[in-house]
Amino acid sequence: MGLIDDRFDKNIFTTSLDFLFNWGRRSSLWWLQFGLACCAIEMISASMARFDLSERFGMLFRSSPRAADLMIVAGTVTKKMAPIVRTLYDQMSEPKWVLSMGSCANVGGPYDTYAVVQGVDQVVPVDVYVPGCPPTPESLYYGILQLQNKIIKFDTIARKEGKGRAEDQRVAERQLAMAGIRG
Amino acid sequence: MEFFGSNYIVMVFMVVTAFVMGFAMAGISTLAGPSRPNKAKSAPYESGIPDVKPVRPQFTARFYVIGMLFVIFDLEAAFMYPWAVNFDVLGLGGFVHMIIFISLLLLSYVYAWKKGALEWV
Amino acid sequence: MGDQPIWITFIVTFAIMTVLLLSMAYTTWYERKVLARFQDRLGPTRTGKAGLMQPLADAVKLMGKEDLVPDAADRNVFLFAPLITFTTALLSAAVIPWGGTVQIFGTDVNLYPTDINVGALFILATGSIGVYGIILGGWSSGNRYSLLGAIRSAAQVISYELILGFSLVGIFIITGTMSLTDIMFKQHEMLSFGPFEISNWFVLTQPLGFVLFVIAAVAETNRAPFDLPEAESELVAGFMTEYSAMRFALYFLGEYISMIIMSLFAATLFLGGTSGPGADKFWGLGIMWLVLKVMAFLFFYIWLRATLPRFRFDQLMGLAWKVLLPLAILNIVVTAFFRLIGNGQVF
Amino acid sequence: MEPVKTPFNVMDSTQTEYSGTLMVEDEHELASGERVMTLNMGPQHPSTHGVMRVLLKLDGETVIECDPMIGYLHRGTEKLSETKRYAQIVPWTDRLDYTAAPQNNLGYVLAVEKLLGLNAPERAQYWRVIMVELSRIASHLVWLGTHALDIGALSMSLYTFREREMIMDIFETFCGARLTTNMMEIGGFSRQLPDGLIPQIRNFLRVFPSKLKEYTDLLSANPIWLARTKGVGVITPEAAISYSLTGACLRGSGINYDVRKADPYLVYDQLDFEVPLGQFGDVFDRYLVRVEELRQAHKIVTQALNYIENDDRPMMAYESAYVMPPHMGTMTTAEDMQRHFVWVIKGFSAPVGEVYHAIEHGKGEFGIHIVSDGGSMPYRLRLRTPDYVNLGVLPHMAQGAMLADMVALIGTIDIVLGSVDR
Repeated sequence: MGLIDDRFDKNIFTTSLDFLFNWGRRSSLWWLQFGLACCAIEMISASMARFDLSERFGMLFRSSPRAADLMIVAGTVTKKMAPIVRTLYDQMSEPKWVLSMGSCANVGGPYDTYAVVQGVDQVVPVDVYVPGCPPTPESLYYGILQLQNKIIKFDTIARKEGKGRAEDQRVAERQLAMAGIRG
Repeated sequence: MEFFGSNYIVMVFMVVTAFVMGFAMAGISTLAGPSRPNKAKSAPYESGIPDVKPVRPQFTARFYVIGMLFVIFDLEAAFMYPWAVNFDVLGLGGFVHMIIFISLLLLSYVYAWKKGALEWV
Repeated sequence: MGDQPIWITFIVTFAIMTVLLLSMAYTTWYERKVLARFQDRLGPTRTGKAGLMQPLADAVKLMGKEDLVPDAADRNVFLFAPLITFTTALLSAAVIPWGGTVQIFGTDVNLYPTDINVGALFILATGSIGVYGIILGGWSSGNRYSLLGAIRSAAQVISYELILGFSLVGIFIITGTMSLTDIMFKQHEMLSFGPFEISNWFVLTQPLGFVLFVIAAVAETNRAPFDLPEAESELVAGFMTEYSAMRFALYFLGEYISMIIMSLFAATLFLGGTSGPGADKFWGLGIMWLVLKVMAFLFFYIWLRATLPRFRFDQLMGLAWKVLLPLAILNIVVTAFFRLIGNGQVF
Repeated sequence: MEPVKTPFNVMDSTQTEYSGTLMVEDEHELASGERVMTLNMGPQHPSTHGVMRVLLKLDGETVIECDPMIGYLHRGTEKLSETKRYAQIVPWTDRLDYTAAPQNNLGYVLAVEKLLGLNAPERAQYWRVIMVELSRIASHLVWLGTHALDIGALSMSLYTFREREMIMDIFETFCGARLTTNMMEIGGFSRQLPDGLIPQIRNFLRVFPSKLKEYTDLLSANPIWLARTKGVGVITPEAAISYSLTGACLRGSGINYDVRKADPYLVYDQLDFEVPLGQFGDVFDRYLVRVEELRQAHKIVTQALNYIENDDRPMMAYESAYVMPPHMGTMTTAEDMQRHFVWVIKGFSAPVGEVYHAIEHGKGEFGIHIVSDGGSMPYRLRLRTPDYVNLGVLPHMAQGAMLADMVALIGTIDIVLGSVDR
């Protein structure tokens, strides 16, 4: 399986195909129905009638992680919950993204206690952090838009040599760009 | 172009086409989708609980009762279709026969109801 | 089947299947938009104009997803099951007429794939086979929610299958045929009440049958308020819990296609199919009328979903076996009786 | 550089050997020879209202045993409070029952005021009532929406959240935050009422009754809704008392106990409202009780607003030494500036003693027990959260219920896991 993934060099076909897939992924981010704490209420508010985040952006709630693309970690991740968050993340089918919503999920928030994981990035890799306690629905919008911008730039088929190589390439490109700025 | 079974050639064509379509669509995601299996991913999903035993499929007896009732009533329905199609031909005689048949059916239905086969809990 | 080369039949069949697949995609869009209007929302707006590209994006995304097979699953059955649902759902389209025989570029073309003399039964049969896809998928997943969803689905579909079958017997008595084309053309005849003329749609002569049929059709397609097999609030995603990527989509496609097929079926049986003003002059208008009727039915489906809570499982079964089944049998007897009187075979 | 916070070492489930041990011993045979199926709902489940986990033993679709497991959101609020000064604890109470932050604020603030022997001015008390009752409406709307959603009435949640947004707007105007308001202060309100607040509340009060009618039109006479809720999850009055239920769970069983009437706080004894009671103690009765409470809350807000609308007395008990001096004074007089400095740096020292104060929260009796050793932080702060206690009745109700009833039963208790797990 995954016959054409990570297998070819960059060329016109792979990049167009990549663009097509990335466009699809960006436009149809189904998110895992998964609320932890206070932020979940704001997340629900965001998907309700006034803001309608879920439908306008082509997003849908899915309860099963198998069909979900995006995990919004909305709320405090406790040490008891962390393995479950990890399992859910693992059980989502690739490709998948994580959006950390709110201070608790970002850094532990106001709860610097024995029970709370100080940042969900210790448990799962996070793509976008949305600050706020809790973030307003508008902030969540902004986070989702950032994530969409990130996804459209993501290349899958062209990533021939795996993640490490792609990361190196990005670093090299960035350094080149910086050199250009510095003259 | 009219011969016995010509209608069913179309059916075969449809089955094959639909199956190929479905197979192709499922194949695309096998082909284009990434594949990074791991232990947790191939474990059964149970609301995020990490370590779960897969279920052993077993049905409750009540489902069998419903299944049997269905078989009985569906057979009756199968008798009813040809009767309905030929209703005008059979006339009053057919009607009386069917009334008797339906009465028998209702008798068994009432029996099943009284026996509690239709109660779910 | 009229006289036409088999390749034309194949072309028509293929066209109908493609149209069904496309219309399924836009049924999701239609549902999302209509549901959004019911709920004071906008629905998809950002993918293409008015979200019209949304189904496409969903499809592309699902194609690029990982196709998961859990370890606990019975691999071959798990992979095969969605195809059953999908294939049988599409197969039901074989007997639905989109019109009679028309002239296109000087050739006679039948606007239906085939016209077998047990057309109505055929749709019921494919519906029953479709359950195999659901029950095998749920059973083979090795997951508790899937298993429960599959069992529920099987029990529900066989119960309502019965009602669906019984509710049609009245029509068979009236028409004396089970061919959908014949049934449809019977409804193109006009009834006259003094100065007024109305089409002889069977919804007028079979109102109880129509109501029973609609209830059973909603249950048969596992839609709200009978959506127990995938009751999100109890069983996460029911039998689809373990499915991802296109196999998940195949179930989805299957569900929506059977929704469309059921709407087509209902329109053909009870609402005169392609009959409507001007339909006898130009066949395209007839298809338009059929599409309008189907859209009305789909709207009804969505309306139900937006309004009603979900049944509990025992209430659902009780409704089928204790309320609808006696009513269906009553409908048959009454119809038969009036037919006898009408034919002058009694009294 | 050393990491500031030590990383939490989560079990990497990609690497763990998959052994499937969790459920093995749970399966056994019934006397009838049928196998018991163990089903796990939650922590990630659409209808457990957060991260509760319920382990069910099923015979077919009938629940034999139900075991709620909590603690997935235990954040250590009580322990954390021992390291915070009295005035600093208020924001943490927001996050207990996050659908009704002002009510938690009020419970805490009243307990501290009781400890200090402080009384907020009358105007502040009325505004507290207004805000708390609005918050009760908001919290009940969340309950109604999610409860209906669980039972399958999809659109209900969108309608209730639509009206809830109006209340969120009021809160935002009043204090700047939507959800975690941090609204109440010890001694009253130090902020001025913003312009446009009263018309906004008036507008809400005008719109709300018609919306409430919309909800009841959609549900109260719906045969499916009645079939799903009537006779389900019956709690007898005796059981309700013995499980020490409070709030709508208790009143749904017909027992007339409301802290606002039984032990009036704020100005509730001067307001005219009724306590709705149920008859049979089933899910439907609790639904009716809560819907009636929405009406009563609307009535209370209207009365309080009518009384206090044109009042411009101070909102803060500035005469007390426990209260931060007014902003103007801090800027102009040396005494006030010193007092402000001490208050901010060190906080106030509360008298030695022990208090318990309870309020009628949207979910039941919300009590706070503070033990003070004379310092500026509580020695011990104990929370009596209503839904934690109410949750105890779930196994009792679930006996013999069907799987589909479970979601109705969880919904009817109206739990919020932040408040259950603390």
